[in-house]
Amino acid sequence: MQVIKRIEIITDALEMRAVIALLEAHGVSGYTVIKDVTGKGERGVQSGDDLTDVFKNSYLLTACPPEQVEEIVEAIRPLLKIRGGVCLVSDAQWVMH
Amino acid sequence: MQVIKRIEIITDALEMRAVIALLEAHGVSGYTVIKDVTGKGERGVQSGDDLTDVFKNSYLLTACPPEQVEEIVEAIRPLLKIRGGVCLVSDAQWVMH
Amino acid sequence: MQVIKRIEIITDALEMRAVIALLEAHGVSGYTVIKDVTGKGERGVQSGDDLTDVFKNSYLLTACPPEQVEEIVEAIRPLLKIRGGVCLVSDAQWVMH
Amino acid sequence: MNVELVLSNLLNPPILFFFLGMLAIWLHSDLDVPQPLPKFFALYLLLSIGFRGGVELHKSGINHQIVLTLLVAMAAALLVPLYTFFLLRRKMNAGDAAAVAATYGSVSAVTFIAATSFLSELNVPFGGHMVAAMALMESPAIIVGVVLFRLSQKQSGSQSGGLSWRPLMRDAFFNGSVLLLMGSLAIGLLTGTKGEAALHPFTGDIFKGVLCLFLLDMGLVSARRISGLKKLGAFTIGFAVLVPLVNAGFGILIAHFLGLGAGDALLFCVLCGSASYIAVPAAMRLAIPEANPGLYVTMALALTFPFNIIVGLPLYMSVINSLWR
Amino acid sequence: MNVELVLSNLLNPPILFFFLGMLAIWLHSDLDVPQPLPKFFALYLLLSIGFRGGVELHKSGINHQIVLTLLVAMAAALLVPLYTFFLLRRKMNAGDAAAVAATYGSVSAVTFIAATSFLSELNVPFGGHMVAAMALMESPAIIVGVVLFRLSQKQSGSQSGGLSWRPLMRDAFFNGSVLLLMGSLAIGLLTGTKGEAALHPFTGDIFKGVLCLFLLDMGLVSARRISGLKKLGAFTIGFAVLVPLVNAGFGILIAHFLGLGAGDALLFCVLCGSASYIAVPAAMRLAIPEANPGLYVTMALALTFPFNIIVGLPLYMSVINSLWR
Amino acid sequence: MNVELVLSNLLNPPILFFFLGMLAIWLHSDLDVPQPLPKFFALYLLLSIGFRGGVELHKSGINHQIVLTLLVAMAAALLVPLYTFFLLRRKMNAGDAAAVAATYGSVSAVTFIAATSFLSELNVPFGGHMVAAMALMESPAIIVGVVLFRLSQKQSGSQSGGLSWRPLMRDAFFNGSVLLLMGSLAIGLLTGTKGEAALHPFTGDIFKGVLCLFLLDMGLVSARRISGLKKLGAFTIGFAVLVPLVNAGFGILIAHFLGLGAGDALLFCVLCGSASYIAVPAAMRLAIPEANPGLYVTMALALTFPFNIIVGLPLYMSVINSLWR
Ligand SMILES: Nc1ncnc2c1ncn2[C@@H]1O[C@H](COP(=O)(O)O)[C@@H](O)[C@H]1O
Ligand SMILES: Nc1ncnc2c1ncn2[C@@H]1O[C@H](COP(=O)(O)O)[C@@H](O)[C@H]1O
Ligand SMILES: Nc1ncnc2c1ncn2[C@@H]1O[C@H](COP(=O)(O)O)[C@@H](O)[C@H]1O
Ligand code: NA
Ligand code: NA
Ligand code: NA
Repeated sequence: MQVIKRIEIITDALEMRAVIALLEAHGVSGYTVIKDVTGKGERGVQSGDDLTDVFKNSYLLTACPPEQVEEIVEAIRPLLKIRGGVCLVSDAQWVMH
Repeated sequence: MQVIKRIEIITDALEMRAVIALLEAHGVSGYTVIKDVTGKGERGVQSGDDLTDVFKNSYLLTACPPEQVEEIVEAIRPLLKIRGGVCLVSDAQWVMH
Repeated sequence: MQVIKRIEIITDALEMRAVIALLEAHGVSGYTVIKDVTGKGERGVQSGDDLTDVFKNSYLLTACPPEQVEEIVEAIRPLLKIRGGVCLVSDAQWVMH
Repeated sequence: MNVELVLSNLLNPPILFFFLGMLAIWLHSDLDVPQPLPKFFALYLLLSIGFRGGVELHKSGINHQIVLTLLVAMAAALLVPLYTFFLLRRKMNAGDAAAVAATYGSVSAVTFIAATSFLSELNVPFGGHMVAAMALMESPAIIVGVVLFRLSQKQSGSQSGGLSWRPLMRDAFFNGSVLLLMGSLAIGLLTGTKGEAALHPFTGDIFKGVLCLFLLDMGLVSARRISGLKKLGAFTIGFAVLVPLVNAGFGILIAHFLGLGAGDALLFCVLCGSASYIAVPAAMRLAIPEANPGLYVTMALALTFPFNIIVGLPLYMSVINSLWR
Repeated sequence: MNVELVLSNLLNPPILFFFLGMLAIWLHSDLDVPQPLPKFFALYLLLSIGFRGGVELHKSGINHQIVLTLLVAMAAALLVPLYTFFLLRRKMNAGDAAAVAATYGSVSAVTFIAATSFLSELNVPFGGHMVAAMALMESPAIIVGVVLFRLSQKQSGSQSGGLSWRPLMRDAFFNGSVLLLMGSLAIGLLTGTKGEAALHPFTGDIFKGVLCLFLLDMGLVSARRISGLKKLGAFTIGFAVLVPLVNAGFGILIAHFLGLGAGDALLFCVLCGSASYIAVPAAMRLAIPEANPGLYVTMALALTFPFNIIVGLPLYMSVINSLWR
Repeated sequence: MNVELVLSNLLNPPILFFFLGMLAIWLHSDLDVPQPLPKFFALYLLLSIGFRGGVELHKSGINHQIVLTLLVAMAAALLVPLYTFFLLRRKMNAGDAAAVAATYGSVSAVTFIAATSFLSELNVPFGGHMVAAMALMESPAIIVGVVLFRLSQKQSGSQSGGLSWRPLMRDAFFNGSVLLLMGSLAIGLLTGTKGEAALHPFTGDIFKGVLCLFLLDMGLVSARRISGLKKLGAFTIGFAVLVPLVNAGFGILIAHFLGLGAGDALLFCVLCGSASYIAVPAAMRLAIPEANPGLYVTMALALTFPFNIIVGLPLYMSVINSLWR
């Protein structure tokens, strides 16, 4: 098993396309997305019950090598500043196959 | 980046409203919820295929300061005792913005 | 709280039935599944927008005792080799109830 | 039991689609009606049956017999959970007994709808107020079940965390299906024949088709639950078949006594004999977490529901036919 | 305001289902129309109204008055966000003002559809080109709002990250609802009466029924947003009711000036007076992230929409009736 | 190719909605038909086409020619994957070749349904047994594909993990779409004209409308896959257009030989010429994980499907018209 970092990003559903473009531009080759996520944060409740996707979040998980984390985090930070959202980094091990 | 704790709670979909009320009563200001989650545990299979939400789970993730964990965990424990479900606590870092 | 391991498995939606069967055969008694997950990896984009579930993933989370991890990982590895997907292992604490 | 009635029921497309759903599970097919489609069909069916009931009530007006029928229906919904609770207590703990009692005291909207479709197959008319009866019979059993559970908890001296009545009342009387049924009925009553003209293609013409899709899913859901029967004992399985029969029998007698028409009688008897698996389980899960939903949902879905729509409908109808002539 | 008109509107089943949805929230019911069902109903309604508009246009043909109406409609959609922006700037920051201006400059398809359903209740005809007018009025306000915001940012010297125009244009002119509406209209225009014969059971007969289900959900969504009104000030609340009135009033005058029929006049006035809560919020969220959607969505959904369909429709119609006779 | 036929097809609303869906992708619109709505439409269409086929079969009865047609249809579904496999093996590995062969040996229900809609546009009748032919042609190719793959694996000496036949048979013969189609056909056959009277507003009247919504989504899905064509070589792209043409041509000859009517001939030829993108991909993904779904799904969805419904339908029909007169 190989040591990696789990990066979790939760932000506006409408914003996820931009987040993915950013990640790919910084060399992320794999990720997983869960759409239709609700929640609450500084910007209030995202209840997910409207016709638009304005009040809905998406969740993204990417596992990447530890040395790539800083670049990704710095790339994502300004976007979260403007658009809101959360980015968590944690340790994990990747089962190689 | 700031050290925080990830608290994950998986329990009955019908119960999630009570869980959130509890968390907010204990000062949690942000969380993310994934509805329509299935699973298996001590109480059997939650297959999510019925007309009621009786056999369905929800998943909640909240990132909070380490010093808040104990209070939250103690608050949530009795609920899980009666209603079932799982609560996991892990380490992570929060990307400030 | 008790020390446990979080095992996360992301793979083809069609494959999840086999993954669960495998886990149960190796003594896993509890798990949580999120269906309808999209993503990208070595095998390309899983966009989740087709009529079949061919381009869709599922996400599984199981919390298990540390000593069980190796057996599970070794059981799941060959499946991931053929079918693709990701398996991450991380540390957490389980709130007993 | 009249062969013709049995065939009329078995050759009713919705029932055949129910069998198709069951067959799919037995053949391990991947046929699936993904969420929230079943909820969509349920919303549609409740809205339509409620609205059409309201329109019929608008046409027929409200008379003494209707008011009496509604009162008796509510009484039945209060009495059934009472007697079944004490029956069940012999073999079950208080939580399970109360939840099962509430399940059988309340009604199954889908069984009711299948009965109306059976009646339309037979060209037997029925009154719009029976829809109101159904709506009124959903909630009382929930309250009775929870009260019985609380009382037996007090008796046994267990500490009760102080039940909050408000959410219980809300879950019982304002749960989604009761509200939609009652609201649609009120809207049908208010808009009458003009509303009917505007909505009939939606609430009437395509109704049976949507019912087919819904019963296809019910077949899947019901057959999936059948594996859960193995864990239930003979008492439980017997209860799930015999108590509906007994309740339906009483229902027929009461209907006869009240002088209801044959169509109304079938619907009344089906309300008495059916068990809830939508509104009640959700309310029980919240109010009596100690009770095992694998018990009360399995009984209602895997046994009582199929029994009623396959065997019950023609059986009850042939009894009614012989009594009413 | 004519009592008969008020009743005609209030006894229109879709409006009654809207009330039922609101009631469900006030009673804390768990009644719910889960996603993506509301999106399904919206797709269906846009497809149907577009297609039927196209067929009507095929029948009526395109004349000078129709072209003029469409041009005036677009002009209105450009002017409303301009004047409201400067009104709003007195009390709001540039981002919020621009987003609210765009919201009220654009149109609400559901209000339009409710108005057509009201007209059919009154047996007042309307032209298929009004659907084209609606489609044309959705986008311009989005562009105007964003341009105004950009200009006021430049004035105040804030650094702007260099707005990319292409995604904005795309979100404005090719967003899902505009495209589906325009496409369905074109298909109706192309296939004419033959297409109508094939699709009418779907796009026509069951239309009002689906509208009932959709307005049931709108009632839920709208009532859920009402709690957000507490955070809005008197200015904002006043704006959300008075500006639609003013815009609708201007709409009636223009319609009179253009010599439109009474049906077309109501639709035109409703287009001017309504506020978008589907296309515009999504575009604003992307183009002006500084703006607070809790403001513009709440105003449009919790106030302007219910006001228009409950009070507005009969009010506007009675004004039109008195002017047109 | 007859201009009138081309126009009849192009002005058929479902085809126009297919174009609208493609257009939405090319304009980068956010128009979307969210899951599980496409699955809902697919369930509805299969149920309806199956049921109506069953009713027609009930009316026509079963004769020698029908039995012969069904047998020939199954034979075609066995032979097509055989010959295409060896063709494909020249350029592809065994896994991909087997999966593509199975894809083209099986049938596309949506192409079939579009063909029935085209026939109804032309007022050309067709027999209910053609629905049975479709259902019978779905599964055999899956089995043939997997057997061919297994055999070539053995030849090349690769270790095979021991294929389990039971799940394969189940996925082939009892997969959701086959079962729903067959079940609905059986229900139509059983309930006949009485069932038709009850269900026609649902399975018949609104059918074309739902087909429009479904083809709108197919346009989106199909256009999204077009970008994947870049990765495919000339051989693959040529195969995806020419093989359907060849298969359709053989289909016409066989239909002529069997003496089928013009409508049945078109359907038979479309069954031969179409490629599966619902049932087969799911089965292949499980049985031949080595094969790349980006290949076989892209070929079927981005090329063969649009080719068949846009060019194929009028082309095949004009050939049939000239041969049959
Ligand atoms: N402390 C937290 N823990 C977990 N999720 C959070 C937290 N704070 C915010 N979120 C998620 O991030 C979304 C946007 O956050 P915000 O920009 O702070 O409103 C919220 O709707 C939540 O889904
Ligand atoms: N070991 C576990 N790992 C992950 N999820 C679990 C585990 N045990 C239980 N769960 C989840 O928690 C839900 C309720 O658990 P229980 O109350 O034990 O039946 C289950 O349906 C699962 O979704
Ligand atoms: N680095 C990663 N981080 C998170 N999820 C991943 C990663 N790589 C692959 N995945 C997920 O696993 C699925 C299958 O991966 P693969 O077999 O590599 O195509 C993808 O569709 C993603 O959802
Ligand atoms: Na009952
Ligand atoms: Na407006
Ligand atoms: Na074929």
